[in-house]
Amino acid sequence: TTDSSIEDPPTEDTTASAAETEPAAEETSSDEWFVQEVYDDQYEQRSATFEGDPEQPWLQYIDGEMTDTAEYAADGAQKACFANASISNPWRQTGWITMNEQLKALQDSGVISEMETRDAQDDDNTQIADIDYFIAEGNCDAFIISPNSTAAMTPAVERACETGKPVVVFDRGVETDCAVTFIHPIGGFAWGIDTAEFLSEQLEEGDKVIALRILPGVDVLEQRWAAAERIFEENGIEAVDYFTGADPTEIKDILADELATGDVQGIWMDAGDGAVAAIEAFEDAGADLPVMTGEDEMSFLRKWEETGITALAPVYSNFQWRTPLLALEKIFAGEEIPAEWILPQEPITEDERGDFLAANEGMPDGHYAKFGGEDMEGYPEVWQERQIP
Amino acid sequence: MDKEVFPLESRVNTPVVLSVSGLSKSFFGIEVLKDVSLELRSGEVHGLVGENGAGKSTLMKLLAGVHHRDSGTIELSGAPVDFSHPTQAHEAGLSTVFQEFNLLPDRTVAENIYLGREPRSGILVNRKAMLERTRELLDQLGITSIQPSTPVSNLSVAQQQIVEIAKAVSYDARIISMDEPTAALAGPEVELLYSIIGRLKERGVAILYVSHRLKEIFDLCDTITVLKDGEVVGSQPASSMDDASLVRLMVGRPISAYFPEVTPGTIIGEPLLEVADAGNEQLDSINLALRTGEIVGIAGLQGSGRTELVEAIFGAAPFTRGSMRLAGEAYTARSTRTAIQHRVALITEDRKSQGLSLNQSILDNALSVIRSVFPGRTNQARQDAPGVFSSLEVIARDLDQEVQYLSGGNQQKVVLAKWLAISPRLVLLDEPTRGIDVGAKVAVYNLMRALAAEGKAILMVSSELPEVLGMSDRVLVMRDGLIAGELSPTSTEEEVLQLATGARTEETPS
Amino acid sequence: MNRLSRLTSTHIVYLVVLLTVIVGTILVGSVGRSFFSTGNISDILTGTSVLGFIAIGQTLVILVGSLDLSVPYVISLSSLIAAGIMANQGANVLPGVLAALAISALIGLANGLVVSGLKVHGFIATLGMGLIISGYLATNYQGSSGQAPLSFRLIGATGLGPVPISTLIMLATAGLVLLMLNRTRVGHHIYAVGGDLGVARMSGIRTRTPIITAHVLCSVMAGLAGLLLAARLGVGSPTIGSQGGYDLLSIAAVVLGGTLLAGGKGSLVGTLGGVLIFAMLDNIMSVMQINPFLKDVVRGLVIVIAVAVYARRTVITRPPRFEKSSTTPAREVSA
Amino acid sequence: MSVSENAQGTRNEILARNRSSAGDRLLRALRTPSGGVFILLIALLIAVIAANPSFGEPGSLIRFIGRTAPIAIAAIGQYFVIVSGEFDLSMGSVVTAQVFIAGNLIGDDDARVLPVLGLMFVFGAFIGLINGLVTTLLKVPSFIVTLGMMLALLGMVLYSTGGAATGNPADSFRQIGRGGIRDVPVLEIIPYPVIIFVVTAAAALWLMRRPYGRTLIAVGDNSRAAALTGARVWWVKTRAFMLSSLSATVAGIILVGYAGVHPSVGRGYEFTAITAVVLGGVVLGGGRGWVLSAAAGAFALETLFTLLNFLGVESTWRDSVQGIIIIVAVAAAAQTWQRKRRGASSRTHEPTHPIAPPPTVGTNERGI
Ligand SMILES: Nc1ncnc2c1ncn2[C@@H]1O[C@H](COP(=O)(O)OP(=O)(O)OP(=O)(O)O)[C@@H](O)[C@H]1O
Ligand SMILES: Nc1ncnc2c1ncn2[C@@H]1O[C@H](COP(=O)(O)OP(=O)(O)OP(=O)(O)O)[C@@H](O)[C@H]1O
Ligand SMILES: [Mg+2]
Ligand SMILES: [Mg+2]
Repeated sequence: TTDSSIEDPPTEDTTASAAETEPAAEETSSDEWFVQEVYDDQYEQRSATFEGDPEQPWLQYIDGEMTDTAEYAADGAQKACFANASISNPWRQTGWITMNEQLKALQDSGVISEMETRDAQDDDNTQIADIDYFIAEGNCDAFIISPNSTAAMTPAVERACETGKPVVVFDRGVETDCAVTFIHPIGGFAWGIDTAEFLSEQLEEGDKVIALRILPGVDVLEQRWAAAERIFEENGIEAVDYFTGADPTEIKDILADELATGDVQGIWMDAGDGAVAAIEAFEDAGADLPVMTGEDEMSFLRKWEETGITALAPVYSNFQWRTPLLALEKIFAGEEIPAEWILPQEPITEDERGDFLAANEGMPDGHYAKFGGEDMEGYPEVWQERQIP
Repeated sequence: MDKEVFPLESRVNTPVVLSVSGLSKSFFGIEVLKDVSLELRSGEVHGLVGENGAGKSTLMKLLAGVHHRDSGTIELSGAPVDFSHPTQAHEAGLSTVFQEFNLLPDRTVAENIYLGREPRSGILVNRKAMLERTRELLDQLGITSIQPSTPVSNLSVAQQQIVEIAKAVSYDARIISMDEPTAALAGPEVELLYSIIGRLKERGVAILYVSHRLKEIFDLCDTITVLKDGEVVGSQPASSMDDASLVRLMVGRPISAYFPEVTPGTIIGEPLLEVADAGNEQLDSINLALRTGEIVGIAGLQGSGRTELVEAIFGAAPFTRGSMRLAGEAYTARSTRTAIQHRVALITEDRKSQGLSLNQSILDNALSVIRSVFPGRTNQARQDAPGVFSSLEVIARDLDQEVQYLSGGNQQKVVLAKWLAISPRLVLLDEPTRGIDVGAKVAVYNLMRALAAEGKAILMVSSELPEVLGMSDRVLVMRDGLIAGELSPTSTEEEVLQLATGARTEETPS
Repeated sequence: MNRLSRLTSTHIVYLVVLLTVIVGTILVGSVGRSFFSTGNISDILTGTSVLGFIAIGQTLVILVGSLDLSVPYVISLSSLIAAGIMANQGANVLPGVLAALAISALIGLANGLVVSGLKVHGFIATLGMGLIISGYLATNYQGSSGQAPLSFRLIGATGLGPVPISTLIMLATAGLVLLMLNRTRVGHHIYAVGGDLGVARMSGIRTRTPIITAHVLCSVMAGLAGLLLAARLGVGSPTIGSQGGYDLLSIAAVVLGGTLLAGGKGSLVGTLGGVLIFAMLDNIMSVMQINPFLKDVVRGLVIVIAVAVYARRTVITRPPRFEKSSTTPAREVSA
Repeated sequence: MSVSENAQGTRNEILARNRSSAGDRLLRALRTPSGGVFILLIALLIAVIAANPSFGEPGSLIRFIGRTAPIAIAAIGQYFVIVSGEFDLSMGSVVTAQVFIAGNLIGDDDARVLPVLGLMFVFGAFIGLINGLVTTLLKVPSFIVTLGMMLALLGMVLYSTGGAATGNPADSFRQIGRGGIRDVPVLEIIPYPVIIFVVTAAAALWLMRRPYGRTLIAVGDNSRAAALTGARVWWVKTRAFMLSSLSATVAGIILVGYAGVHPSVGRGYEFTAITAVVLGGVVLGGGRGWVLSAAAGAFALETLFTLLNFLGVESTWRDSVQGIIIIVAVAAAAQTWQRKRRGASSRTHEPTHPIAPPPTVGTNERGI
């Protein structure tokens, strides 16, 4: 998934443009979020070669500018301070479980002594206070920050940088490059391109796609839609978008109304939450099942297999939750790391689906297939039982 | 202050301060006041009497600017006025003590009195001045028992009423209307009110006085105006009237026996309720026996614990020690529910806040006890309802009318009806005739007699001594949470008061 | 029980505050931190400032017997307007602040008019107003926007020792509102209207004025909270108000502070105590690294338990005339 | 035997003669805000059908009723609490909790459906019991009690499940909310939720006419008076809270079927339900309002959303439109109650007469 406020990889210019745009004019929102340059970059990155072991995608990155971290090299176990935005949706919960497993591994190997975590419960203001608390009281040797929102967290991240300790930012970004590294999968446009191209290939000109979006105004989600909408337009696909708040009830209501008035051939989602409800809406109405894109959430993969629909599961790589701690390991060892650590973001296709279902058997519905924890000690119980510290 | 004294005889010659003529008011088609004319002279107490719903309170509200008249004129000292808000009336020197309580329990006496016109220095409220002025005001009126900084909720009901009156006086009014100011007062407080009114008269204040207690009307008033169905049916010097003629004017027919005779065939039988050495935080050493067919009256001053006594018997504020027996069997009223299951009924003193669900229909109110305690008998009771209401002579559109639209007397009858539905053995009545008119009062008295004749036992609390003495077979007098003594109904009001105030401590005829 | 009943609810609130401090000292100490260190105190006080502003306003509307559920949206709107007008220009700070507060006041005015004029229950009136603003925000703002200049951001980021400036501003505002409540006519009338509308009217109070005043001030307080958040975030945000859950939390803080939900009785000082309790609770739980889901459980329980402590006490009882159980030497009365 | 039956008959007749006719009462009820909501609902329905005629087809309508059923049932539950003068803010959390319970405990095992269903009802009743007891016995305002419950319950559920349910429960269970009686003439399908709603509404209507229901309203109107008439106020109110949680449970069961297990199912239900109840003319504070109006309020609200949908109102503006409509509707209702109280409605001043058994004419002139 992606919750409301979610992940993001805004590059500087997009956020800047968003920040400067005053209350929107009449233009459609997607125009506003569309930035050709970034779109082109991400288009390329989808097929870029990633450095590192494909078996460990959480350590892979696209070749680019590297940061020298010799100044942070340190002996002995170090303390990490983690300012988390929240664990209020299944995607973040899954990642959080993974991150804790990674922490255990690094504690065992003597890299990290402890990780102190403060959870902002989705509130920018709380997260700023959390970071300030860490700076004043935390005795932190390094900061990991998963920002709740981009612009608002920038000053606080800058303050963390000023302590001279390494700062690692992941998931959503900030408008400063003072952090040692910023870890994130390719990005929202890539998601939009993958999914919309898939649907356009499977459908014919004039077909109707319903786009189920969570909510407006979140950069990453807007970019997914901005890319997708453009591609649908180019391919002559009629796309109608709705905001659902990720509420399956809402999704069902919307699709019931749509199916009552006409045929729908495709479903596009900016996050997979509620994908099952969308398919069920077709079942309940007795309509032909659509071609669809969801996400790598287990519920969707399972429903996909069960119904045999034509589908694609784009991912917002959940394994990125392992990377920040591993980055710290490298930093404390003084190894150089990418300044912008772009992780692979590969959709799950129908061919791969079976493998992922098998690997994740017994996982709860809210689990994410590309969680990347198969090699860790707690696998699979910790994820199956969803032990959240 | 104006210290001029107006000797009684000269009153008629004092200037007219308020003159009302041709005043009419209807509430959406129903004419409540018709062509009412009235004159009030400085230093005069003008009594305004009439049945429930006659329009007395409405008239006062028109004068006070709460409602707006439809036609007619109001002149203050010859100048026509037209108030649209109570403040304007206050500014013009006319203040009102309304029938309903108008105090904020959580605010202090001073804050209440100066509410809406707090003295200021600069933009800030000058609290010191407020307290001082309140102190002065209370001193002037001879009120010593009330501190300006006490929250009103700490005062007794009577003290609160006194504060209300003080508040009305504080406007430096030339005219004060009082709508049933003594409804919550007894004994010494009434005396205090008399003395306050005396002082006001001395200052030349004109007072418009509404009361259902005819004794007060004759004690206090110089002139009496009688309203009936919104019309003035008589306005004469008090000296030219007596009880009987006044009542005839009010109800439009003579009332022969004010307190009905004991119904023939009433037999005072075995003790039904026996209370022995009972007490709680408010009561102590309560010993009494109540026999079937008997009406026992309880007299006492405000706050003497009469309400607590009936509430304890009813289980609303139970006894914590001692014992009770009902019809020979041990009876512990742990809650009102147990009491009702034993067929004990309590008609509470405050109809609106304790007796009725005002937004519900007559029928729903009448069935409320049955529904709560004996739900199985609901259908039966519903069918009985018309009979009960017709025997109580309730006047309403129909049984589905909401109770809030009924007049006070009819509301009280609804309360009685809901208790009759459980055919009670023991009926506790707390101020059963408070604020209802003569006609309705007689209906209540008749009902009490009828119940006694059926062999029920009746315990009646009342602040109106004539009522207690006129209706009871025996009179218990309470003081400070104790039963101070027992008197026979042939005792005089003075004897009751002596016992109630402690002027005479003991010795009880029995 | 008896001694308890002599305490006012404000006393009890501060006893709970004291208890929280003690518990906090022990718990925070147990993980090797100091409850009274500069950073910790600063964290707690920062927690009090935003909620403090909102709770001050909420106290006023609750005192007049209303509620304000629109505060989260007013906060967001205010932050957006301010940051938008400031646009990173130091010279625009004043216009930005004034515009944000003016718009907030207008919203409060609308709330007040609907509640006092159209007689719509505050719950519904402000719920509806919240929805209206929320629609406006969603339509007109895509994500955070505007930029607060450095001079303005300093308000959110600096402090005197461990005390953030924002907390001092909040306390100063509380002082003014306290003065207003206790020492001005409109303050007295706010209590009066909340206590009994009819009584207030009969006493010559124009009852709309206090209701409207309370709503306007409440929205202005929310506007101030929005300004503070804009200073802390450096940008305006259309979701910052709802993120904090300030609507229900502020009502809980007010009730926790001993103010009667029905209106007419309560104190601002108590409210500040309620806010402090929440802030300390959050701080302690964060230091202890409690699971965020459990934090909500604890908050929920604390709200109910703390209110339960004095809710039972507020029933006015007459002073007892007699001992509860012993019988005083009885005066025999035959009956 | 027949004699007493006869007597019964006349007594009923007398009763009837002293009451307004059923039609009269209905007419009078329709003039209150509680009746007004039906008119609002009809107007909205007409507007929706005008905007999209296919919505008016029986099949569409019945599906619409089906999907509105859970919120209408929740509104009925909330009505019990509001009419007794309280609030229940914990409703949404109860729905979410039940959804998770169903998801985690039933799993794929059909045999567990019934026992877990039983458990869910017990759990619902238990939550209501706690809400009720803390409100009535500890005298904590219900707004606060249920707010605390809302936080604590949701926190507990998310904590103990790690935020995600294992999966959707067995299909046989989900059929309750998803399925229906098929092949019905005209309607095509009667969704089970419609049936559940009709049964719930009928039960609620019946309950409100029972002594319990009347006592509940009396308690909401004047709880002191109700206590003095022997009502166990604490228990009457506590049962209202239990009914509220139980209806949230029913809503949850339908929603598991309709939407599946997800943490956002039930989010905001309390506010929607309260809005629906208030839209139904039920007065916050208690003592007034009709139970079916609460359900009608829910339907009006959902119809409004559908209308906005069909009219193509930009989705971001929908909140605003909803806000305006709520305020206007409730303001209109408030004016009506007020005018009524002031006596504006001439109905309150209709000619009054002594209530009497008809045969004896003029016996009230007893000449006291
Ligand atoms: N605000 C109002 N709206 C409609 N009718 C009213 C209103 N106020 C009073 N009435 C009606 O006007 C009539 C006169 O009422 P009013 O209160 O003046 O009587 P009253 O003489 O003071 O009676 P009581 O002795 O019971 O106090 C009653 O029939 C009452 O129902
Ligand atoms: N100081 C007080 N504080 C709170 N309540 C009081 C106080 N004094 C009296 N009351 C309440 O007022 C009512 C009347 O008081 P009480 O029972 O002592 O008087 P009473 O003898 O019954 O007089 P009456 O019936 O004429 O009012 C009771 O309900 C009592 O609880
Ligand atoms: Mg009157
Ligand atoms: Mg009494």
